[in-house]
Amino acid sequence: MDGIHDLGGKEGFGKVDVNEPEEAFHAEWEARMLGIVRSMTRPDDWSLDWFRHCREMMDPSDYLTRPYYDQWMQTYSSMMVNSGVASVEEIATGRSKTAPDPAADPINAQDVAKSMNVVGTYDRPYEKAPAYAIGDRVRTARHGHKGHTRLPAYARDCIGTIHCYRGAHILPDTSSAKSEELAQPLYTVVFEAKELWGEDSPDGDRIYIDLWESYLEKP
Amino acid sequence: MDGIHDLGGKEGFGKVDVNEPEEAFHAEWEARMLGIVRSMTRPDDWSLDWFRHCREMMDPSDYLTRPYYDQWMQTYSSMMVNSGVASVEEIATGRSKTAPDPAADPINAQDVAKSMNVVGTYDRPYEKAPAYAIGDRVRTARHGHKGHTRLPAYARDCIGTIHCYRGAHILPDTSSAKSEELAQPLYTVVFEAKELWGEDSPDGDRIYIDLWESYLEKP
Amino acid sequence: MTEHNSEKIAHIHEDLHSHLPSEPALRVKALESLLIEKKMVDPAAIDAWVEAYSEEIGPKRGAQLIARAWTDPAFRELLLTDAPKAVAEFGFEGWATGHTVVLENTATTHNLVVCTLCSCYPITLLGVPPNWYKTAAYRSRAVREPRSVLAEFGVTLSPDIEVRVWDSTSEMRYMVMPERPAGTESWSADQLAAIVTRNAMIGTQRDLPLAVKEPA
Amino acid sequence: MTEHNSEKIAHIHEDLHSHLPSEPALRVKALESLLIEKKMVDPAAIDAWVEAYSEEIGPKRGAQLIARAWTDPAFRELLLTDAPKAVAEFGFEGWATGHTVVLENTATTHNLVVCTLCSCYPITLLGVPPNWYKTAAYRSRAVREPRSVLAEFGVTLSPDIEVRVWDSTSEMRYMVMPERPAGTESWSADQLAAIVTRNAMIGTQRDLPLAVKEPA
Repeated sequence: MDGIHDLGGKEGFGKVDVNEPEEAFHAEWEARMLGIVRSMTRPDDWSLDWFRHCREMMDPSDYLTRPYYDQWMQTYSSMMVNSGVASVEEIATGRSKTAPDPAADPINAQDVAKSMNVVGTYDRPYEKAPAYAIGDRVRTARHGHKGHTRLPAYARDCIGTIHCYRGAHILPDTSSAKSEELAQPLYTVVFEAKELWGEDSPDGDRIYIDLWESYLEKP
Repeated sequence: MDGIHDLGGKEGFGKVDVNEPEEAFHAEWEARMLGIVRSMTRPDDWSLDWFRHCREMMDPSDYLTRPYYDQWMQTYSSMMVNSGVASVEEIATGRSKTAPDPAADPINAQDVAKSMNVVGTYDRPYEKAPAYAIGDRVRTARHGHKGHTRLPAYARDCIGTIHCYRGAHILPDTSSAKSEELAQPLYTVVFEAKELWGEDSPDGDRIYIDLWESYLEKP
Repeated sequence: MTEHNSEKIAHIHEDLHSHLPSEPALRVKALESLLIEKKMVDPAAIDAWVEAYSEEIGPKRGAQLIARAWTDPAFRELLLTDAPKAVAEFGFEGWATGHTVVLENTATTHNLVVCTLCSCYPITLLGVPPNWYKTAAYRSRAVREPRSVLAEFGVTLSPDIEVRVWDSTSEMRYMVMPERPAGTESWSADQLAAIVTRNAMIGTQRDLPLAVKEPA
Repeated sequence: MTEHNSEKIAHIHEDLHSHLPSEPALRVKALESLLIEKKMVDPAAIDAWVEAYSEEIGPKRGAQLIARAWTDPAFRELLLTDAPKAVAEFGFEGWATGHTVVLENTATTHNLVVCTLCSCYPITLLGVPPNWYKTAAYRSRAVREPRSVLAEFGVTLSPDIEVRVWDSTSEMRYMVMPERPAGTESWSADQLAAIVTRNAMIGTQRDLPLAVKEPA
C-alpha cells in the first residue's frame, strides 16, 4: 500500500536528533512494552509481516506523532482485537471480561534466557533456480498493490543490478495477507543514486535494497 | 518537493466525512482568518505559489492534523516573519513592538465590494508557439526537485495525451522561488487510470491534470 | 524584499509551532489584533469579507449559471466554451474566475473535481469549499479510487459510465455541470437553480432530486 | 484463525484511538494488567527481557565481533562472508541473527544502514535501536541525502568516498564494520571493543576516537 510508512525519499521531516541520550530506553513504559511483545503468548498465525501491515494501517497522523513503542502497543492491541483475543474495552480498562484459558502457559522468567537465543530464520526450501544471476540488470515493478509489500515507492520502475542472492525467503506480500509462507528468491539489488533521485545525486553513491523476485523483471 | 502535501493516490486516510454541516464556516475564527487573508496588506513579492510552498514546508504532522484555516494562520505568519513584517513574539502575543507604517492604508469595508470583483489572471504574454498540439502523446518528468512544483508524484514518468492548451501561465516552480513571473505553456493532459494506477483500474476512467511544458517531454 | 528560502521557512514554522497560543481561535485572534495595531488590516474590511462569503459568494452563483445554461442553448454553449465570459454576464467575476472551465456530465460520463496538491476550488462561484474537499482522505482517494469516493457520497456509478477526474494543479478552476433532471421541462431558471447543489458542481453528487422543490 | 482484513484493522485502530487511556504509560500499563489477568504473559518474564535489553543485549556485542575481526584475520573473513557463523562463535544467536550481513568500510567507501519502511535493525547484536533510527527524518533522508544526514552526525565525507546505503527491506540484518583506527596496532581485542560505538556500526559515525580509551 502507498501508506504513510513508505518514507524513503520523502522531504520536509527536518533534522535528525543526534543528541539523543545513550540509554536503551527513555521511559519505563517503553521497556515494559518491548518485554510484553517478547514474552506474550499469541495466535500461531500472527506473522511478522502481518504485524508490520497492521502498523501501516494506523491513522497516518498517529503514525507520524506517536512514540515508537506506543505504536507497538496500539498495533498489538489491534491484532488482539482482530483475532478475538481481547476486546477494545478490555484493553482500555486493563480488566479481563473472561476467565483465562485453562491451558494458558506463558513463558516464564527462567525460559527467557533460552528463548533469547532462538535464531529466527526466514529463508525456506525452494525447488527452482533463482531467475537472476549476480550482475544481471533488472527493472523493478511500476505499480504496487493495496496490501503489504516491501518494494519502497522510491525504487519503483527503476533499473538496478543484482548484487547478490540471499536464498528464498518468505514473501511478505502473502505472509501478511494469509497465514501462508511462500518462499521466493530474495536478492540484494544495487541502484545508482542518480537512477533513484536524478542527475544531481553524487556519482558513485549507491543504494542497496533487498527485493523479492516477483518485484523484478528483465529491463 | 516530495512533501506531505502531495497526497494524490496515497492510501490509509480512511473515509470522507460526507455528513459535514452545510454552513460555509464551522467556527467564527475560520471566517475571521479568511477575512484577514483577503483584506490584509502584504509585501508585493508574495506570490500565490510562494504561499503554497510555505504551507508545504510546515511540519508534516501539523499538515495532517491542524484545521485548514489554522494552517493558513501559521503559513501567513511564517511569511510575515520571513519578510520582516512581524516577529514570532508579536504574532504570539498579538501586540506590535513597532509603530505602524505612517503610509499604512489597508483596504476599508467600502472597497471590499470592488476588490471582490477583481479577476485575478495567471496567463501571461508568450512569444513562442506551444511545443505540443492537441492529441500529442507526452511523457511526464521522472524526477521532481526540492522546490515547489505542480507535477504530482503519482503522475511522474507517465504517458498521457494533450487534451487542450490553456495559454501560457505563470510557472509555479519559479514564481515560488523568486519574485519572478515566467510564462510557460500550460496544457491539460489526460491519463488513463490504468497508466497511473495499474491494470486493476476501470477501462475508460481518466484523470486530467494541468501541466506546464517543462514537466513534459516527447515519449 | 522577500527571501525565498525554504529552510528558513521550515525553522520559522518550528518557532511558531512552539510559541503560538494553543488554540486556533486564540492564534487567529492574536494575529488579527496584531495586524490591526500595525494598520495592516481594517477590521471592518474583515467583517465585509466574512459577510460576503457567508451570503453573496456561495453555490447559488454556480447554480444560477447551470440553470441558465439548461434553459438557454446559446448561454450553454458560451458556458462550456468560454466560461469566464458567461461568468461576466452574471457579474460574478472575482478571484480566479478568469480561468473557469465548466465540465459537462452526460449519460455516459461523470466529472469529479479535486486538488491533490493543496485545495484549489472555484471559490468565487461555489463559495468556500467544504472541509471534506480539503481533507487528506478526499485529496488522496479522488484520483485513485473515484468510484469508491462517489459511493460514500451515495453515488453508485454503473461500469459503463466513464469517470473523468480533474486534478486542479494550476489556476484553472473546474466546475461540473450536472445533467438536467427529467421532469423539469416546464421549470423556470430560478426553479432549476434551487435544485443545483454544491456537491453536484464538484461532482460528488450526480442525480438532482426534485422532491423538495417541485414547481407550483 | 486470524482474518487478514486491512479495513477491519483500520476500524479497530480508530476504535482504540478513541477509547484507550490518554498517556502511553497508562496504555501500556493497562495492556500489561490485562495480559497478566488473561495469563497471556508472566510479569517476571517481562522483567527478564527488560533486564536483558538493558544489560546483555546491546552494542557491546557488535563491538566484540568487530574487535575480534580486526585482530584475527580468519575471523574477519568469516564475519564478512558468513556472519551468522561468526555470531554463533560468540554465542550471540537470537532474533534474526541467522541473516546477519557485515558491511566493511574502507578508505574509499562508507556504509550506512536504514529501514525506510519500518525499523528493521540488528537488535540482537546492537541492542534496541536509538529513537532517531526510527524517526521519519532519518528514514526519509538516509536513502536520498545520506551525506547531509552524516554531516548532522558530524561526519563530513570527501566526495571521493562512495556512500553505500542499505535499506533493510527484508529480514537480512546489516551491520557496519568501521575501519580500525591508526595507532591501535598494539591494542587487545578488549581494548578495541571499547572504542567501537553503536553509531559506527549503523554507519552514522566513521572515525573512532582513541582519546578516552588509550591503552595503559
